[in-house]
Amino acid sequence: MLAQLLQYLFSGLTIGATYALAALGFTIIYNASGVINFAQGEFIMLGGMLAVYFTDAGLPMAVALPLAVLIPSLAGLLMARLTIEPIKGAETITLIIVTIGVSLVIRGAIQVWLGKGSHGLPAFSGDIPIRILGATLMPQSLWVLGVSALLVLGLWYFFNRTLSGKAMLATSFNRGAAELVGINTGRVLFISFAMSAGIGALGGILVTPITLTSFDAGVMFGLKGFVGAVVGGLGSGLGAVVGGLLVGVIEAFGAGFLSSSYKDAIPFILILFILFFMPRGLFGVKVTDRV
Amino acid sequence: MTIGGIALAIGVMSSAIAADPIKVGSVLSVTGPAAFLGDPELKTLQMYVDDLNNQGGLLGRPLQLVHYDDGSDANKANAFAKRLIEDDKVDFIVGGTTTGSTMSMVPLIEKAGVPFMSLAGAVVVVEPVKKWVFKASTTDRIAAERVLTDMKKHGITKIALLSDTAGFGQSGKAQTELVVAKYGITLVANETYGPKDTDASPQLTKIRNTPGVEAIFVFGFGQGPAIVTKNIKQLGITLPVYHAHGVGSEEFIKLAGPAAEGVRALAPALMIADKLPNSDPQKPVVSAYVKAFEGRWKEHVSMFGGQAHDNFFIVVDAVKRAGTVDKEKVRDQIEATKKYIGTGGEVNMTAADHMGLDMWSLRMLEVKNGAWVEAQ
Amino acid sequence: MIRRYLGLYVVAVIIAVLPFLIPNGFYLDLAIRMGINAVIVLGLNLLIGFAGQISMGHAGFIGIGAFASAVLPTHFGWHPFVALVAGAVLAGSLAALVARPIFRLKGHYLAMATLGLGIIVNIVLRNEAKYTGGPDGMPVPPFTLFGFAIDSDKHWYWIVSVILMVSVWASINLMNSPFGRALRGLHGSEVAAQVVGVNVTRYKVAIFVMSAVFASLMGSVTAHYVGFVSPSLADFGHSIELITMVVVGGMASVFGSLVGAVLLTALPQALATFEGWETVAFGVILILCMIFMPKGLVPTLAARFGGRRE
Amino acid sequence: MSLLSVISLSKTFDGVKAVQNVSFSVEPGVIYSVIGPNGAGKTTLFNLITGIYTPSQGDIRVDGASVIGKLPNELAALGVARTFQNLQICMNMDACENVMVGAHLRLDRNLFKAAFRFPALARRDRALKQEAEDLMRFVGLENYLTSRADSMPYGALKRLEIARALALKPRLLFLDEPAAGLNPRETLDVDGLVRKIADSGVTVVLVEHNMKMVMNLSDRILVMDYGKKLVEGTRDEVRHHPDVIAAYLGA
Repeated sequence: MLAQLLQYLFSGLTIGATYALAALGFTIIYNASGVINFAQGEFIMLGGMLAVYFTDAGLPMAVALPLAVLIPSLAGLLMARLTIEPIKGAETITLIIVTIGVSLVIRGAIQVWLGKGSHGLPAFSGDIPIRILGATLMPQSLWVLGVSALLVLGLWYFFNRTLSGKAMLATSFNRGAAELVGINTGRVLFISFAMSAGIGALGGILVTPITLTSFDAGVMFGLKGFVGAVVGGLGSGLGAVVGGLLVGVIEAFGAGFLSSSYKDAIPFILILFILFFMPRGLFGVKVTDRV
Repeated sequence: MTIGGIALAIGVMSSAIAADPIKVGSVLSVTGPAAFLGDPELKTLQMYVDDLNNQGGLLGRPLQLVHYDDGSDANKANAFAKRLIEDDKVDFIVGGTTTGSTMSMVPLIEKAGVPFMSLAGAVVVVEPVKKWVFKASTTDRIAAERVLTDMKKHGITKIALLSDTAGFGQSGKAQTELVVAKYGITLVANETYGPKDTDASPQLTKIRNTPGVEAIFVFGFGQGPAIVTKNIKQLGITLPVYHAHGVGSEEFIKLAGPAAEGVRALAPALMIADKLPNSDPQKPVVSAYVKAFEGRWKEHVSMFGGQAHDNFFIVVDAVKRAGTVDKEKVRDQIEATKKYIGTGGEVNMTAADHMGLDMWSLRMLEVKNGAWVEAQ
Repeated sequence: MIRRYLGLYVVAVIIAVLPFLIPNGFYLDLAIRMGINAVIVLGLNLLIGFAGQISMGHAGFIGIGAFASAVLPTHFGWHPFVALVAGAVLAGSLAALVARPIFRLKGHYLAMATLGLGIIVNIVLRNEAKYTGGPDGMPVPPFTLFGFAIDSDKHWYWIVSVILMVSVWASINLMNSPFGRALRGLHGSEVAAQVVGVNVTRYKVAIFVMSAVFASLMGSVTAHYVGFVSPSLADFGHSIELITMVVVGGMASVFGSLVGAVLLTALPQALATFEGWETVAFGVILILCMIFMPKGLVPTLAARFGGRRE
Repeated sequence: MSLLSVISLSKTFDGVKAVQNVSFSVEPGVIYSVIGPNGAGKTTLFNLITGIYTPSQGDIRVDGASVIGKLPNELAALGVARTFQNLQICMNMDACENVMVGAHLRLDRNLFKAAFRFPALARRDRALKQEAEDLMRFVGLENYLTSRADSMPYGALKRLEIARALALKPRLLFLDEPAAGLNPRETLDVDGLVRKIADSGVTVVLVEHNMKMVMNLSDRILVMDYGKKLVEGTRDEVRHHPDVIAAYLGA
């Protein structure tokens, strides 16, 4: 029984870490611009697919992987510059549609360019499972969890200890005030998109050896990441991480104990309950409308 | 060039122009989740339509392929079928990549009366028999029976079924549940996974902890079975693993890596073309298809493209025999197809059987040293 | 006051002459699909455009209606009309049940909740294969009324046209009534609407339920017309398609809904020959529309040419 | 009996005491002003009385009956109307429609009858449009009868809010800084308008910074500072009260 529980936990945490990275991407962009970026999942896919493409093209990992992070970051920057900045301040729904449009463009272009097949990457440090109390853990899972944890720490440092990070936080609290004190909120927008895209791409690369990837892999990551971000409370970085992990773990336990047919519904039932009973998510801040 | 030569050339050209093309309609899932099925299917059709046209067409008329992509959405398939029938006025239709797409087209096709060769997997396409609907490709029931036969032969009586939640797996699951008792086998675990799932270890852990499981039967296609296979290895499960007919491709071995070793899967002869003995009746046709496809598209063949090949040539042969594209006559000739050797096996249609394949048309393959070989 | 209905007359004329202009049954089929989508989009626009509430799971309600019309007559022998009503009641009740808690939420939270609702409906439809045929879907028996089976496209064309005309007329009326003003008012300023006595939650719930019922009814119509249903009707992608129709046509614009539905129903047919690039093309069109006409086609054009509102 | 009684009212936001133990009552037919420096808690007081916030402590009574826990729309049904310091105009609608929304509670709001435009409802709606236009003329918006709200200048929108509130046919009208942001000429007009409203029998409660206007109009005045009641009384009592001079006027 313990082995079984542990197995579900490993499995849930690994996949949950990717959701957490996706959720962080949502959060960073949401804080900087109030936009829910439905193209976030595509950056995850882009990372995985580009890593496969560059390694297949014969580039060494040390070159291929940074490239597979850099290019999506640029794509994120481009997205902010070309599609989000021109309609700043538009209605929520308009912004949602634009990000969906971008996700279609990215997905469609990759499908035409790299084809419709599934692809994998070799695991970074071998395929020999580690046995812990009867459960098995893949070394690649440690990579996913480890790098995610480092990323979260790095982001915490960035937002709380560096000037650019603080500027971005300030913008999320009050755009007008941030502009008054001389923060370039346009640049904040660009940085947030590039960062989110880069984080997503990195996550995509890390999980590809476990999960494989294909041109449409981003849809699911995007949706689950969004669920994670809302579970944690939109706008809260800690919430995003906890929410993402929670979605992954609950999914794994749901598949194991309840019903594997309905496991995909479980995160969404969870989100409805959370929204009904704690509408700001687990860590969201209460905002009072000022009239 | 002589004047006669020029006249002849002009004559040939003008007759080619004058002859109305025979229109081949097709709705395939070239994008969306079923894209890796629809893609080789379309490529196969395009290739052979071009081929036939280079050889002078069919009944002296050129062929024209009218193709629409349903994006793996059954509702779109229905609209495109309408377009093929009403607007393009095609002579026959090959396609409907998925069962959902096929079934959404069937009511229109039956009403309009157009010969229809489906490429979908589920048995509902041809059972009950529908006047205009044929499919010369394996059904999930045959696949289930073929796997269960093999299990029985190996003395396996208790199995775990793991099927995907897409149409292929769900229909396969239903068929397996239906016929399993016939082979004296019981399903002691019955789990599913999503076609886009990235991890199936919770389900497999559950299977591992179910007492008495002697083999795992995975019913799915695409990347899912590869992930499942990897997870099985990772969890240290050593039970025999059987896959249905959705994985027999080079891609599967590449994706699953070393975990694929020893896995059994169903596939048509096409997947082991180069290893078939020369005495095998399917040898010429599969070799020719592999050569043509890989030569033109520079990628590995898949059984799905092979199915498109078989279905397309069955209707082409029927048109040749009928000597016309009259829909009723072509339909009758398709139904009269006998001993057609395709990439998927020998097809013998009757009024009661619009599929015409038996369970031995699928070969039981095994991964040995990173390649598919026929299992002993 | 009569000018209010001017657009309606134009629509009526188009509907009346269209059957004489179209070359074959395919275009009739396309017109019927446009009509069905137009009614759904109209209902959704009342919710999104007029009341300012997002629903990203509307396809779920279409799925409920469609499958009610497929499952109940097939497995339980219900009369198709009763099944259609049952579907609408189910969709409406489900909407009412979740609406109350949902409508305390705003913006993105609401988007998330409705998205989740739609996905849950979709998963149920895919999993209950015994009744719904699972992912492959199932055939639908023809719609019968007073012993007549409605199974020709011509019949459906006129039925859908009448539904569309009534919906347009009712929507115009509704939005220019105390009920409609209260809805638009709470979109403009929720607190202002509240202090003049509008029970905002009740109005949001009412319009959400109404648009769910619209969607369910048209889901039933789709099911009977096509003769086949598949769970992809209830897909997230379908929900997005509908929202896109609302936004591209024009939020809070009755005729924008029609234009959006017509254009975006035709677009996949127009892009069908693009072979692989259609996803990209669709995405680019969405982005350009939103950047250059964020208010949508009809309001933007109306503002440019004469500024007359509907 | 007082039309409005506020008894020991307090409101705390995350430990910040925005309103502390404030009591006062408003008699029918008067113009009652609430004044005080920025941040004194005047708007919070309005939000509490009109049901937008729930008080932490104390009681609010309209016609002697407690209205604690009632939603703004329920208060509207009791004849309580208000305007806002930060404009709350529905920019997606016509000016006239904004006013018509104000009459919401007096109309048949049946969805079905509206959709099929029952004749009685249609007639009533046409009459209402006339009524709304009359109200717009009453507040001096005769030039904006067919305007869209988003095309109107700030000063006109402030009046539009008043017209909308009047469409409710209120007994008690709360005006939150009706003259803020207006030039002296416009302020004078608003001064006259408030007087006209009071003369028509509506009890007016006013938050305003323009002292000239307050002193000119008010029957009684409540002075607040740091969320507390400083002084309450007639114009003259307030004008000459040393605390007021110290805390407010003198500063």
